[in-house]
Amino acid sequence: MSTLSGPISTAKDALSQAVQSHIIPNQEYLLQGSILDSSVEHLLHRLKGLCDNVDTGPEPFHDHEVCMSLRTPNQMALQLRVRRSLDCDAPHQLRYIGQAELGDRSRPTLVRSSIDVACTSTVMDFLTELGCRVDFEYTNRGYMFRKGRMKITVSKIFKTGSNKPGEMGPEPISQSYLVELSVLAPTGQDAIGEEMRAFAEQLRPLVQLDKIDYKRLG
Amino acid sequence: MGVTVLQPYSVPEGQTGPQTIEFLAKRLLALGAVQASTFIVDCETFIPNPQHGTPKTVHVLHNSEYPASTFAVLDTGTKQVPLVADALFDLLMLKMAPAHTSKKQTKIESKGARFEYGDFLIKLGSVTMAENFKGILLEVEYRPCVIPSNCWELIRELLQGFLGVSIPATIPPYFNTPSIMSMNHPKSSEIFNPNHTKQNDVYQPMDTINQYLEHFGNFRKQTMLSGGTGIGAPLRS
Amino acid sequence: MSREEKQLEMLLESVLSRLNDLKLSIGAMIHKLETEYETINWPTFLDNFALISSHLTGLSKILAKELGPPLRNLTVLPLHLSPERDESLWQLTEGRVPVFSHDIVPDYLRTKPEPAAEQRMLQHEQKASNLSAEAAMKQVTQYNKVVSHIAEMVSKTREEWEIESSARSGVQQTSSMTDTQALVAAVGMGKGLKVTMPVSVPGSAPSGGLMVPPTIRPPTQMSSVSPSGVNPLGKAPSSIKTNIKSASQIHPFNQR
Amino acid sequence: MDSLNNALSAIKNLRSSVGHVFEVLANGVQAHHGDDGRDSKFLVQFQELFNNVNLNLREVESVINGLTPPPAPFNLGHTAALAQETTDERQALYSQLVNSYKWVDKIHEYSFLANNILNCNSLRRSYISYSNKRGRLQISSCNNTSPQHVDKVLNELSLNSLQTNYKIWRPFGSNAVVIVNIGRILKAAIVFKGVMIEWVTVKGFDESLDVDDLWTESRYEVFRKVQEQTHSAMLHFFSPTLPDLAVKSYMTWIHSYNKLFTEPCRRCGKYLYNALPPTWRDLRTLEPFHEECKNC
Repeated sequence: MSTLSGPISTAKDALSQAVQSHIIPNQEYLLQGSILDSSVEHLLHRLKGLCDNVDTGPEPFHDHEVCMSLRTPNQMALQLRVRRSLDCDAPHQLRYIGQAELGDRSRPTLVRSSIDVACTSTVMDFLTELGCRVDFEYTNRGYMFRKGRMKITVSKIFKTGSNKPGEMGPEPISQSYLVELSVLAPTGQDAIGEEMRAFAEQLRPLVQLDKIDYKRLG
Repeated sequence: MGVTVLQPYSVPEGQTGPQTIEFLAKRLLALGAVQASTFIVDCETFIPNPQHGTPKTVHVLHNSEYPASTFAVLDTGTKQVPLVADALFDLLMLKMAPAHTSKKQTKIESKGARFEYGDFLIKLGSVTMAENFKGILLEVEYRPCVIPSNCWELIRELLQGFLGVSIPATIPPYFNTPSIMSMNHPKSSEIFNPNHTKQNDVYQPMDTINQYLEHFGNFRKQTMLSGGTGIGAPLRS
Repeated sequence: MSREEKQLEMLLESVLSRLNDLKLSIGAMIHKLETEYETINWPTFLDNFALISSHLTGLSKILAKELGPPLRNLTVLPLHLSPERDESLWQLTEGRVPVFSHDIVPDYLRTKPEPAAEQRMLQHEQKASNLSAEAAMKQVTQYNKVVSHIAEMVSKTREEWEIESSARSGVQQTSSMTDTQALVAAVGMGKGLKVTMPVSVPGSAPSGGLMVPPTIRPPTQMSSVSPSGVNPLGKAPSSIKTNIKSASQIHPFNQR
Repeated sequence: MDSLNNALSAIKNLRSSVGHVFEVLANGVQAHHGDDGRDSKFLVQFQELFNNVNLNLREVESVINGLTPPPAPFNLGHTAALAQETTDERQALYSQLVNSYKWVDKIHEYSFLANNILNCNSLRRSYISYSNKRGRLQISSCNNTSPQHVDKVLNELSLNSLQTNYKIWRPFGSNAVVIVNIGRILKAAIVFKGVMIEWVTVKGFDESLDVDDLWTESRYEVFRKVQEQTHSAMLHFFSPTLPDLAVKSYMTWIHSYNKLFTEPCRRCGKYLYNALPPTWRDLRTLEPFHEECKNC
């Protein structure tokens, strides 16, 4: 019978093929910085002019992010992040972020491996049952801009779940907004780094977007 | 997205699986169905390394009907946690690999031809586990309808029509379990109804996956019980 | 080194081509003056001038930019001088320079200052020799005084400028490194976030689904046995549930 | 003006004298010239007259010389229009008149036929009766009603039903579009004009149906079929005299589709026929039938 003659390719095959042909965006190129609350308006204005969403204006977002880790004996803990939107209907995002590679001076951005997966809301339950434990969590509220492949977020980070329910509002981490410039790209597209550096240069006096070494912060 | 019902079909005595499938396909074509490509549903099971105590297996399934998705079910023994995610979830699963390993010989899949008959979608799947033929699993989807209990009669009539066997009038037991989704459903607390089972809920792609998982489980058990020889045994779960 | 040479070559080439253009246009003008002096009118004459001046500016532009190594750093050495007539030179210069002798080299290669400059030099030297030592000393001290005064003024303004600019940069301070580090550490590693959590996270918790303390549990339908704890965000939980539920049901992969 | 008058009278004199000359010439030699020498007498008379003509001509010439040419053309008033062409042949009016007469005749004929046919058929979308007696006073109720009235009718409907919910939109001015969800079975968009149903689109529960896109068909065969049936019912339930009742009974009828998948055909007792459930609902009893079964 003809119906069964051809091999039926499985999803797994398709995936491994995609991995081999480097079309899966699994590298995140990242620059980070911050801006004081007082001058965030300046930055937003500048971004409005620089970025693609001129006609629609910046996209506001309000997300809740939980960082969990899966600990196994004699191995490094696997960190997973779950992010969900608090202001609109969107699937939850499950995200794996690998070790950040700083690279030498010639490398314009931080590079880290990243797997971004949209999933249903059961993901928290799933991870908890799997043995993951919550490390920390926060909410961030701010604006997102796009410029080509680049994503620019300007957001305020808040602590969540303060123990006293009567407390007023969420407590911000600092008096600044976090500014992140990132691109999710397949492996081997390092050229994007230069593009990002050029863009960061345009924001220069307002925000210093830099590679920030996590190890030194610890 | 419509309602899907899975129906195992036992291979008659003295016939091989491919023969039976061909026979069924001919009947479908005679009925006026049109073949529209093929399908595959595969299931891989990850079990935790022994030192991790409690057995929590993770089943990862793919359905060619939803090519961009990966379905995962975490089985703790007492309850099942479903998860639907992007296909990239497979890569994430590899990252978790140290904690869970895949048992290759339990990889099971159902694949075959896919027929369209009016608004029905009929799939003739031959189930193989580690390349061994295990049985036949029919999938019937009625796409316009979203409530299982509404269209069970329709599907039953269709099944009886082309299988030529009588199908029990009651809806398959899967649909009588309390709906996992409905427990989380916001209205469940407002109009709490103990009889609110899956059959009265809006059908989800996850329900198809759960049914496959259930039937795959049966096939596996049967393999273990009969030592892999029980091909022709009736499979009424 | 070879790159520099190549640049020099290119520079010389372009200068040469400009010079040729210039020469041609001057030649054309002279020719016109000689042959058409009866019929030529002012506009065409001025056009010719404009042409020449444009060539000149082009040339000076090239020389000013000096794409390669600065030409002024290069020296031209007459390697071979002879009083005899040189046929090849005669041809090369279109019959203008028949010999490359000691007479003409100082003019052509500028080994000698211009006559006017020479004259002025002589004048100054004469003047200097005529001055008495005392007067010279006086003039020198006066000159020094003036120079130091000017230097003082310049340094003062510079200081002022620097103060001003630093003050301005202080006003424009828009980001702080410590805040950046705090934020990145918080987002990346949870620094400053873990503290607010109760010291729960039991190390060997059984699989009860209660690993996330209710208070920090996001207010979704995380688990069927979720106690209806304090909603940390003060939102109506049911509405959130509805939204998320319906979204995940109908368009599970609607990326935003 | 005087000189002009003089000139005119001089011209008249010249004319009459010339006329006299021709008259005499035409009469020829006559009796009163006598018998002898009449030729010469005639000649003398002619010469006399001719001199007269000459005199008059000279007079005319002198008078004309005395005339001053007018400074500008005379304003002739309406008389200028006299110069324009007025002949029928040049106006091409006739053929146009004939054509329009033919058309009027045809329209008359067709409308008469149409009227006859429509009178035989009770499915009238408009009720402008051809008979003049039930005049035009009644034309008010169904095409052209106030939005408040429509809202009221639809609100009554939504109060009456549990499983069906209604959403009213007015995307284009006053005419309403109602999106009806019937159970978890189907969605229908009903386009109203006043209280008259103009169009119905039926789609599945999981298909999107928004006001911007009312015209694409459902991707499922069964709902395309149902849409056909709703259209025929739309004609059936039309009643210009009681538009509210018509809409209500139509809604009741369409609501019976909440058991589209769960009721077998009343005639053959089966659920499926050609892979379709019974898509027809009887207009009065609301019983389900397959399309193929309803007429046997």
